[in-house]
Amino acid sequence: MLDLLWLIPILPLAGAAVNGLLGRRFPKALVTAVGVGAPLLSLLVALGCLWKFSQGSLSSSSNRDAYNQVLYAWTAGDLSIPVAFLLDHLSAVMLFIVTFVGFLIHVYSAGYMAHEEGYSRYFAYLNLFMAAMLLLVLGNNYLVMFVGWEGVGLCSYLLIGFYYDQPFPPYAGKKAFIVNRIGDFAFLVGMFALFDKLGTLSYGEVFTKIAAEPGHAVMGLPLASFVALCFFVGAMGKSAQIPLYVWLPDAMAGPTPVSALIHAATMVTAGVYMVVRSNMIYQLAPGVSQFVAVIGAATAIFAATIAIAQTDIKKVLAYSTVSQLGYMFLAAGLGAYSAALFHVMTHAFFKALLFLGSGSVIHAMGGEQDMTKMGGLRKYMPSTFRTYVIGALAIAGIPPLAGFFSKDEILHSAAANGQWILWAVGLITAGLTAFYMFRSVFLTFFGTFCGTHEQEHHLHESPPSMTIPLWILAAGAVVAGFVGVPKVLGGIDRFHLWLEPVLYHPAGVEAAEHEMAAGMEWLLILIAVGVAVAGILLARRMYGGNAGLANGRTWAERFPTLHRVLANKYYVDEIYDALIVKPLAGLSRFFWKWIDSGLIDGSINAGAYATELTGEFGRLSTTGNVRTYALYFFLGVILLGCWIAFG
Amino acid sequence: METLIFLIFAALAVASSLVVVIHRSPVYATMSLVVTLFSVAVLFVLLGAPFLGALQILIYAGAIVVLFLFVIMLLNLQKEGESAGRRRGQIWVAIPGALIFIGMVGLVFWRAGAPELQPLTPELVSLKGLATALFSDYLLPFEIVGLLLLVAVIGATVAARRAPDAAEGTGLPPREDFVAEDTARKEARS
Amino acid sequence: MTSELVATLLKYAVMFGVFINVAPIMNWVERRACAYIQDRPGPNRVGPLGLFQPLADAAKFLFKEDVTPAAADKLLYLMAPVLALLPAFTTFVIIPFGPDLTIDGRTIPLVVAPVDTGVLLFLALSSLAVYSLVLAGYASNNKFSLIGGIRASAQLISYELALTLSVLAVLLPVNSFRLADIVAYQQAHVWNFIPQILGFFVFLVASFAETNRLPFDLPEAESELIAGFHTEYSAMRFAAFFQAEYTNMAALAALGVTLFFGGWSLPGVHISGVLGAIVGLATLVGKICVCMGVFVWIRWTFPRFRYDQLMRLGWKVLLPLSILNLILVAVMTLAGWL
Amino acid sequence: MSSVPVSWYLMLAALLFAIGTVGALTRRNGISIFLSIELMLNAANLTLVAFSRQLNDHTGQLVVFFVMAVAAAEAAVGLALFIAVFRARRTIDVNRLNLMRG
Repeated sequence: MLDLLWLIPILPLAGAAVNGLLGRRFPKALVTAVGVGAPLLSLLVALGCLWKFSQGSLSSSSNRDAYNQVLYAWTAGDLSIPVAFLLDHLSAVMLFIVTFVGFLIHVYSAGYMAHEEGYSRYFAYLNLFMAAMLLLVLGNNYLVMFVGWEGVGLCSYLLIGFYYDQPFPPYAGKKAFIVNRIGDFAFLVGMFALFDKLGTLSYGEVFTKIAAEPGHAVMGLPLASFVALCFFVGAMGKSAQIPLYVWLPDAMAGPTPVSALIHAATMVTAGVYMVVRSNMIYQLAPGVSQFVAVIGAATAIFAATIAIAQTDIKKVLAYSTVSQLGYMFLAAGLGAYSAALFHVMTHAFFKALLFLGSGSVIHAMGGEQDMTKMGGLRKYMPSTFRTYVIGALAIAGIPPLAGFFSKDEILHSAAANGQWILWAVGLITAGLTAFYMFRSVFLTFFGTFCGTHEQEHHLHESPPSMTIPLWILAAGAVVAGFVGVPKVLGGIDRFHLWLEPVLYHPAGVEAAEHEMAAGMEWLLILIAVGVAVAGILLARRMYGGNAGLANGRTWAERFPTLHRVLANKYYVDEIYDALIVKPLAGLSRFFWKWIDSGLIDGSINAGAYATELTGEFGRLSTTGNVRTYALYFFLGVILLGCWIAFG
Repeated sequence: METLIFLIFAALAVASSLVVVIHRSPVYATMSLVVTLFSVAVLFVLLGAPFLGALQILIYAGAIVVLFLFVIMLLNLQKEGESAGRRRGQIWVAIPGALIFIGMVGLVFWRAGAPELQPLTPELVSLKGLATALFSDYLLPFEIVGLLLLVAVIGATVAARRAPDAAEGTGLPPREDFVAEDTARKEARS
Repeated sequence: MTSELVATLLKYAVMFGVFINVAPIMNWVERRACAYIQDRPGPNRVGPLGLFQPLADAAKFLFKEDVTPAAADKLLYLMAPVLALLPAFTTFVIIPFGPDLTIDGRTIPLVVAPVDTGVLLFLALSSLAVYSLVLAGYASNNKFSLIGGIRASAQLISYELALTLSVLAVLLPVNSFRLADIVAYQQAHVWNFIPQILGFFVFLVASFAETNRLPFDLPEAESELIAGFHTEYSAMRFAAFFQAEYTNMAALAALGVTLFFGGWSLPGVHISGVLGAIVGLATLVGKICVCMGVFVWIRWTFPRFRYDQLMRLGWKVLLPLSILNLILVAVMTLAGWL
Repeated sequence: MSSVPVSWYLMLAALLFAIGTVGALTRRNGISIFLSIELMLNAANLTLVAFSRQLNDHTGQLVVFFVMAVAAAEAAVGLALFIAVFRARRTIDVNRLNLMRG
């Protein structure tokens, strides 16, 4: 079974090829069959592989059971990189998330996109994304990962700009692509440094060598720190951390299932996956790790505050995603890699669920995304309402839903490391999360309908192809947390044990974690849950009931400056625009007008004019009359003869 | 005796070749060429190449020039008219060029001197030696020339073929347009 | 040197005598034969059986007015008949007409020009015959004549290939261009038309075309072109064309019998000396006469080809056949069967 | 036996070649140009045969043989082209066949 591993990314790739090349001529049913069938097959193969893998590895806790599949060597000159797949405990988790959530979102898309133009194009992109993401996850070296990394970036760009006939989506796609370039550049630099110093990019060899040879240094930094920093900058781009998060909210211009799959559940977690995968390097670079944690925490609270003031339901979820990604990096920076990945998994379930739920709402509203124009949808779409609330409870961290366990573990690790400031930030963020999530719940599903008459008439529950994935994801959001029940709650933290084989404990880096008293842990848990419940209640107090919207307005008017700053997302886009985009554009214009048009084009045009002038004289010799040419020929012969005879 | 023959036929060759070049009527030019070819064939025989002499008449006079005549008659070509103004200058370049060429060759002989003529050997005259060389050392060129002739046959057939609809078949504009364009061009020039 | 020259002149005189008389005799034979074939008397008033009719015709030609069209190209118009006679009276110089004659210990080959390139020379000279037709057609400045000239040039080029190839096949087993060697070869073996019947057929058809005889007389088709290239000619110039045509016919017939029917030799007859020369010459003339008879017989039997049929026959039938014949003969020669 | 030096033949060839060249350069009728070129080829052939005689080598004669074959091919294709050109333009005056004028 395991030797079928290569099939997992290939199947969606084949689906993408078929739909991309032939889809326009296929009937819709066939496009659906290919587009959904490929991820289904991929999921089945993945489940088979995981089953086989877990059977062999549950008994032991070493990484020796990792399954390596070398397909071929990617050779250019002396450079030879094996294109190989690796199935170990870490990639197994990601493989499960990507194939399972991905498949559900494909099913959901079949319903959501049913009436859209470019149906086959959409599925081709989505399948291509699956292939790239699986390549990213399964690669056994950084280069293969990078190929997948770029592939998902490309698909993200394509899917954000899916509605290319509207003005904003292509712009958002470009923005995502360009911002990601910055991160990708750093990632590349990190890879170059690794290859330059260690001569390899395979995970295992890199980790062994980097720990064994601490002497390497790049630009004054130890190799591990330099690479860790570069990789984290890469992760900043892909996983939307300060300061490169700006693309993600705009990415919501794509179709909602895409937002769910790419910009919530899978692609944006690639950065987290990479940091966890490189945990050896990060553990060797404690300074960078601390930096990661701080950035993560800052991003978490920063995005959460913005989310409070948004009225677009997808924007709320987008900032929520940024915020939750910040949580993950917080955990990763604190060394709680299993907690980070745990949150990746639970977040995948409930954020996908929330996005799909919002998609269901938008679908019913006929494309309307503004929450202030909704309200009271509870009675029109019960399934969507229930699942959405489950998702909101999960993300808010209400026990015993999935989010509670993962978020608790992160806060716990902060506290356990003695990073009380970070803990406090995380806690506040948790409260804010609960608040803005239930703000959206109350605005959307409770109160009275504020939209137009036609929209009200149009309101309906979504088709089964959309609600069934919702329910499955809701179930996941409920139970996913139970794989990581901490010891204090009577569990054994199975998830942590599962990941143990891929977590390194380099010599000389002592475990910072202190054992905590059980009572202290209980206290912390109660505080976290209390804050979450307080957030929910505050939301209910402000937005609940029939007059929720008006109430909200009053609150906003009470703190006008704060509201304006938050609603405008701290003016970050404007600041970037003024600090980076405008000067760059000015510089480009200078290069365009003076250097390119003037200097370069001018010199080339001068050459062209010179050629033309020469030609104007030269054409006098080509009379088109064959006798003239014969004469030239003959004179040449005579000259040649003279040269031979007398020269 | 031989000198006499040489002188007669050399003079004939030069005179007839002059007619070829000077005479305005293509038929006269062609017939003069036949005379030239015949004279050169005689010179070939004098030089110990009777086979080539016969071939010269058989191929050149008997086939190639007949083909020329055939085309001249098919196209019903008449005498060349007065040449159009500015192209006449070419002759004042061509004739000095030709004189320089002859002078050059003459100078070479003047400087190098004429070598003694080798006695004619039977081997040189014998057809057998020629044939043996042709079909052994020069077999490949011989084959290539055969191929060349085949290609020429096909090419000539294709080129001279009248397409069912000539104007459309060749992608050329209809003949009337060509003629009109030509007259317009001529008018523009004058 | 002098005696050689005398011998050559003498030999030429003999052959000239034979070939100059072909035209008038053939003229009578042709008219009588055609009359016989068409079941009518033919010329029978001048002399016994009309035998003196050619003489009367000759007298008529001599005294007729020689008309030159006003628009004709004078020089070429006058040259054309002369050009017609030239190859006609030169080609037969390579035809051997008897065994080698030995007089005073000197061997005299009974052929006017005993050159190495014999057959080739014949072909080269006969290929010049076309010029007279083409020039006559052009110089007359008459559209029928012009078409006749064009037809003649195309037809002669087309059939010369087949003719040459069929002659080449005869040369293969003999290994020589000399017609005397070919005759000797046939004396030693068998007449060539037996092993090379295909080549003979090609040669026959091609020689009809080469001499512009029916069924290939397209250049002078009376009913289409009103005598074609010699429409405008009259009197002696017309007679010159007439003479040239029959002389060419005779020369080709001589070549044909030499190549395929043993030339001057007869199977089983080996006479040398002056008697041998006389017998040889008589045999050759006899064979030529039979051949000419066939020419006449065919002329009045077959209808004329259309021009496209003529071309198709030449390029698509005779040429492949002659190549096939060449290959067959080459294989047979290599296999030692010849 | 032979009293004519080879250099005479070569001079004659040069003369014929020069005449042919002048013809090729000055005539306007395509056929006449062709005739002049044939003249030049013949002059070249004459030199080849003369040198073959002088050097007592068959090679020169063989080259003449090839030149004749090539000339035949050239004449066939060239004349076919003239016929085609004449069909389209009603002339083979090379002065008027100057569509390629720069």
